[in-house]
Amino acid sequence: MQELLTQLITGFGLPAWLSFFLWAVVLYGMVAVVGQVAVVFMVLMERKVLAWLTQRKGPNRVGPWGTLQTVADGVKLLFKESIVGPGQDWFLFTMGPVIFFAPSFVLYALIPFTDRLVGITMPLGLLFVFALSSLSVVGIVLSGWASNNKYSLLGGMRSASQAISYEIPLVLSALGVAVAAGSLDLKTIVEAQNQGPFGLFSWYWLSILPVSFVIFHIASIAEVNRIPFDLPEAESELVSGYNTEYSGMKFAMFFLAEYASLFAMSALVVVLFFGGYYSPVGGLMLERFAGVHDNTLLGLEMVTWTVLKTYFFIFFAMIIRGTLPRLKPDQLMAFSWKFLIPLSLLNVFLVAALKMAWMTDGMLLTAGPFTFNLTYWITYGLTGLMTFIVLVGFGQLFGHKQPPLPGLSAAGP
Amino acid sequence: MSMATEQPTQSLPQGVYLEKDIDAGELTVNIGPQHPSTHGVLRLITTIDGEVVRDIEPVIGYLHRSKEKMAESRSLFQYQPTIDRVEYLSAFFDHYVFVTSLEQIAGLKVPKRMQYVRMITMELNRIASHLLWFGTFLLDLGATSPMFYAFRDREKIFSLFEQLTGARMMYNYYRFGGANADMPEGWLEGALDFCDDFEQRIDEYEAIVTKNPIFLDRTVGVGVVDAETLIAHGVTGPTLRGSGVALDQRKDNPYCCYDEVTFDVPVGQNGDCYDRYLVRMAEMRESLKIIRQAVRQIPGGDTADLMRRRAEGDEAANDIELQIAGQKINLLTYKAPPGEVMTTVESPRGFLGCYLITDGTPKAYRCKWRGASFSNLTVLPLLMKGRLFPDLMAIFGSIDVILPEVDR
Amino acid sequence: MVFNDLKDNKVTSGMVEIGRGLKTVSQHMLRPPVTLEYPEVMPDLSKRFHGRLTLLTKSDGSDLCIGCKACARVCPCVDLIQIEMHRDSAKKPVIDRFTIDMGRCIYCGNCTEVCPVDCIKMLNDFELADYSRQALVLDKAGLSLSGEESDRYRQTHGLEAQV
Amino acid sequence: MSDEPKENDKPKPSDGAEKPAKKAEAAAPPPPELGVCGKLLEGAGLKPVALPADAAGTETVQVDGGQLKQACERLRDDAQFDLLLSVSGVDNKTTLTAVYHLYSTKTKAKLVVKANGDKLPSVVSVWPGADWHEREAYDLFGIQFDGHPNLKRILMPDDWVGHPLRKDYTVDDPRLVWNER
Repeated sequence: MQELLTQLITGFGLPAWLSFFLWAVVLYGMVAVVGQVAVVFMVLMERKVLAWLTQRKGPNRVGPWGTLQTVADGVKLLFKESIVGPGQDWFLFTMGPVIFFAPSFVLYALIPFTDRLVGITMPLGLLFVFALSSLSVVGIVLSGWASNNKYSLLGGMRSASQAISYEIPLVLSALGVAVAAGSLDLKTIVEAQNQGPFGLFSWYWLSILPVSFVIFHIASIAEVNRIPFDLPEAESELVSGYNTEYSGMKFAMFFLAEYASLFAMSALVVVLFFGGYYSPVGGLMLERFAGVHDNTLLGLEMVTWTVLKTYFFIFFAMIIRGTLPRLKPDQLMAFSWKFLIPLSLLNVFLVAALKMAWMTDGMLLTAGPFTFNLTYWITYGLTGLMTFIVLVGFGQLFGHKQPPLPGLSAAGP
Repeated sequence: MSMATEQPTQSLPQGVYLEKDIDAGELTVNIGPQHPSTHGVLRLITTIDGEVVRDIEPVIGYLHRSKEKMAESRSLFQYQPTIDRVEYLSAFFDHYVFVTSLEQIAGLKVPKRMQYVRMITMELNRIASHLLWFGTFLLDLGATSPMFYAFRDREKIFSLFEQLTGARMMYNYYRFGGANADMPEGWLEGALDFCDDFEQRIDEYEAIVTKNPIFLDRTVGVGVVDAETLIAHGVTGPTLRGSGVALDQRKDNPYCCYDEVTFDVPVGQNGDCYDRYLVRMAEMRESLKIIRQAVRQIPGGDTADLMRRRAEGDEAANDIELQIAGQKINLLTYKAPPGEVMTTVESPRGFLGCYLITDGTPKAYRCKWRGASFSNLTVLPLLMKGRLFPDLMAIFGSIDVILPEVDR
Repeated sequence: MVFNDLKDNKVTSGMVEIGRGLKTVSQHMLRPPVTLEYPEVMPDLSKRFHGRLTLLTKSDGSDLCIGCKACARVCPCVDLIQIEMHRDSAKKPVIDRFTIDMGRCIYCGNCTEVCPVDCIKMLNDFELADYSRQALVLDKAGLSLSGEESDRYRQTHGLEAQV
Repeated sequence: MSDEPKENDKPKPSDGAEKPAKKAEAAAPPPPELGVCGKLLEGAGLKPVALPADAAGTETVQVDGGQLKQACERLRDDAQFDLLLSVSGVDNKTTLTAVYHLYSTKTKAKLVVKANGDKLPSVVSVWPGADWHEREAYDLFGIQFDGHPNLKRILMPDDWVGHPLRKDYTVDDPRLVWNER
């Protein structure tokens, strides 16, 4: 498609570099549309899931089964007055949501939905993802500052410290993936997970990087500011944190971007640890069981798997939101610096050692798909043992000991 | 404290805020009167240094409805419905205190059956009140689902109350010397059904919350306070029992028929938010115990049974002890004899008292409310000094302040 | 040394407890919702429900109220119930005016309790919202039930018939 | 709805005295004697006046305003009254009274201490919990508590005029016009 655009541009006698910009615009437009649709669905899903978790019905008035609720909300937010109060810096106040909004949606361009349906394929994709996702904190800090509100300021400050703390375990745990797959390209990482014999069980989440997966998932929840890490917008103490002063479309941008980055981060978990677009039985089901080799059909299956897996993690994040209380800032920092970061450093070291031991052809465990091999069992055993020792050992070493829980004593009958 | 209030409040022109140098020192944050977690209209003038709270000054009075002045301009019976609003989460306790004060002054005798009904309703109300506390406390800590579960079960209690009194929150049920009507048929079975159901629900709450590591992080060792300080500040109720003092009016000066049922007074050991949580959860279980025993022991049994016995001509079934309305007084013309008394009751938040002075007119000469939350709130600045800002919500939530009772 | 106290290990016990919480919360997804969709499904209210005030009439539709003003005297909201009456030539009470300001009523039920003729009662009707405060001030026509409705009310609530 | 009110025997005929309760009872024949706590105070060199016990039979003593703080200290230290339930102001039309309801968490005893006057010593140093109660009594009755660390209005707005619970308080504040119907 990019070639087509280039031909079109040059055919009109325009310079070829223009096609690059136009392509970027087209691409971002597509990403934004896909992203918006996903977000609209996710907002409805979140409200429905949270309602089910608490034995309620959730939105059920607007449209059949409440499906148009988020559309109605969006229209409402679109038409609401966007207030900029006195004492607020208009420029920064407006730029905050924009800076927060843009990177979350650009992330969509990097996710490989199939082996062909990728917005941008770049060898350093993983790095670029982290570069983008950490940009959004600038928007939060800006809007927290520009709001001229103490709650917002506190929220922005908390967000900055949280982002700094959780970027590190996030990147370090993804580093394990990069080491195992031997590449930073997201597509190569997905392909590398299609090498083992058992599909689901040979994806990185269990086969060689369980610790990485846990750290990455925790850190990704922290990265998108969801409960239990939603300190920047802690509703009970900071009212709404950095977006207290926002209304109308500016608030909607925060709202949309939060869900967009949740989708992107969940998709990243899928890509890095859950075999991306491959089915849980290894390879693609249509190809293996029906013998289909049509690229369109296979592509559809790939998209289905990616989206299904992604929504599973979104769903999981929603259940977590329904269950867990919120951490305190100091506990959040302590958890990251005292627990996650040492753990992920150790994990990187162990993965590297494992790779040194069983490295073949630049990829770990490239014995070809669907073959049984003693190497796998040894690897599994080792990783299992490693996970156990690492978790338990860290619990003993770094988990600050809590005092013995007090029982209640009853005074007399 | 004075520092927080005496800061100059000059009005700055637009835009000046951002150009001014930000003082790297302390910051005064005005929490409330409208804030998601002040549970009403409490205002907290908080001085913070980063995330550390240096000073905190509660400002109350935003919900002042002059309940005490109202007592002096209305007859006792006219005043009675409005006292449900003193502490609306446990309105039966308000009513009980007021009604008992007058009963003591006038020497009215309350039938046994009525005392049991009062006990059952008050314990159900205690559960309802603790449930609301549980929900909002967890909501303050950031967990959303427990609040909905708590409200779901609270609704069941309210349905029972609605069958009994006709209202879900403002009951106006007790009367001087009795109540305005007997229980509807099958009400006691409904209460028992609720007990059986709620036992499982409370297990679920504990599975979600009690040992959750994040919850432990937020509450264990937070807001620790010793019993002497609490008593000196007049703090009572579960907040005090969390610090290890088994001070419970139901045990010490048994009113109603609390001396005829067996129950424990759970007390904590460390006096932190977690212990206060444990105490309240255990209290709900104890309340269930009391309700079960009371339903078993209530004289006359269920209303249907009593009606049948009366229809069959059983004279004993018409015994005054089995009447629920008790000693009826003409509510229109009743003049209470002169006298004064302070009655206290173990409300879900501590000692709820009503100091009633009558002077022989239909009105009360003076009616003073001693709200448990009023005294409990005074320790908040003490507990918050030097703690982190988010601890404010945990500590404030754990002492269970209800603002209408503070302001009256 | 690390294996013998796994229960006290913060990481493992924490993961187990979080898992237990997630499981308990997830179980609720399978339970039916407890929400009532209110305008379609009306709540099941008891007979004693404190709803809109009403005046019962005799079976033939004539006034039951005797104008004793007891309800007005026990009402905690001062001047909420306003009654004007006179006696006709046969010394029978005639109610000229009977208004209740439902906007100020606190639904305590004091008035229903003191009424000597069981005239003022409370219905299960709680949908009283209106666009103006004046519309909430109900007069005698707005308050009174018809003769049949009053009979039905007395039947369901176990009151004596009034002829 | 079987319990329609009927005219029953009234518990006690009241002579409809408009006088405050305390005075009406104080005039009744056998003059009350000092109870345990009253004797304790007397032993400490103070001059408590016994008042009739309240309807629940709780001992009531009246203490001179100047001796209030010493009396409270004695009661806290010697009689173990460690919990101050409330400080209630009462307007007797002629004087203001502060009523202190005490409770002992150890002996479970109750005591009522009364002190007359519109200028009383503060007992915040005896029971820190008296802080807000005294502020309330000051706010609603205008009783001045000497030595209170922060005696200002608590329930009413800071710029309120008058003390609302006094019997002679009249509502002629123009700000209350909205309340008149």
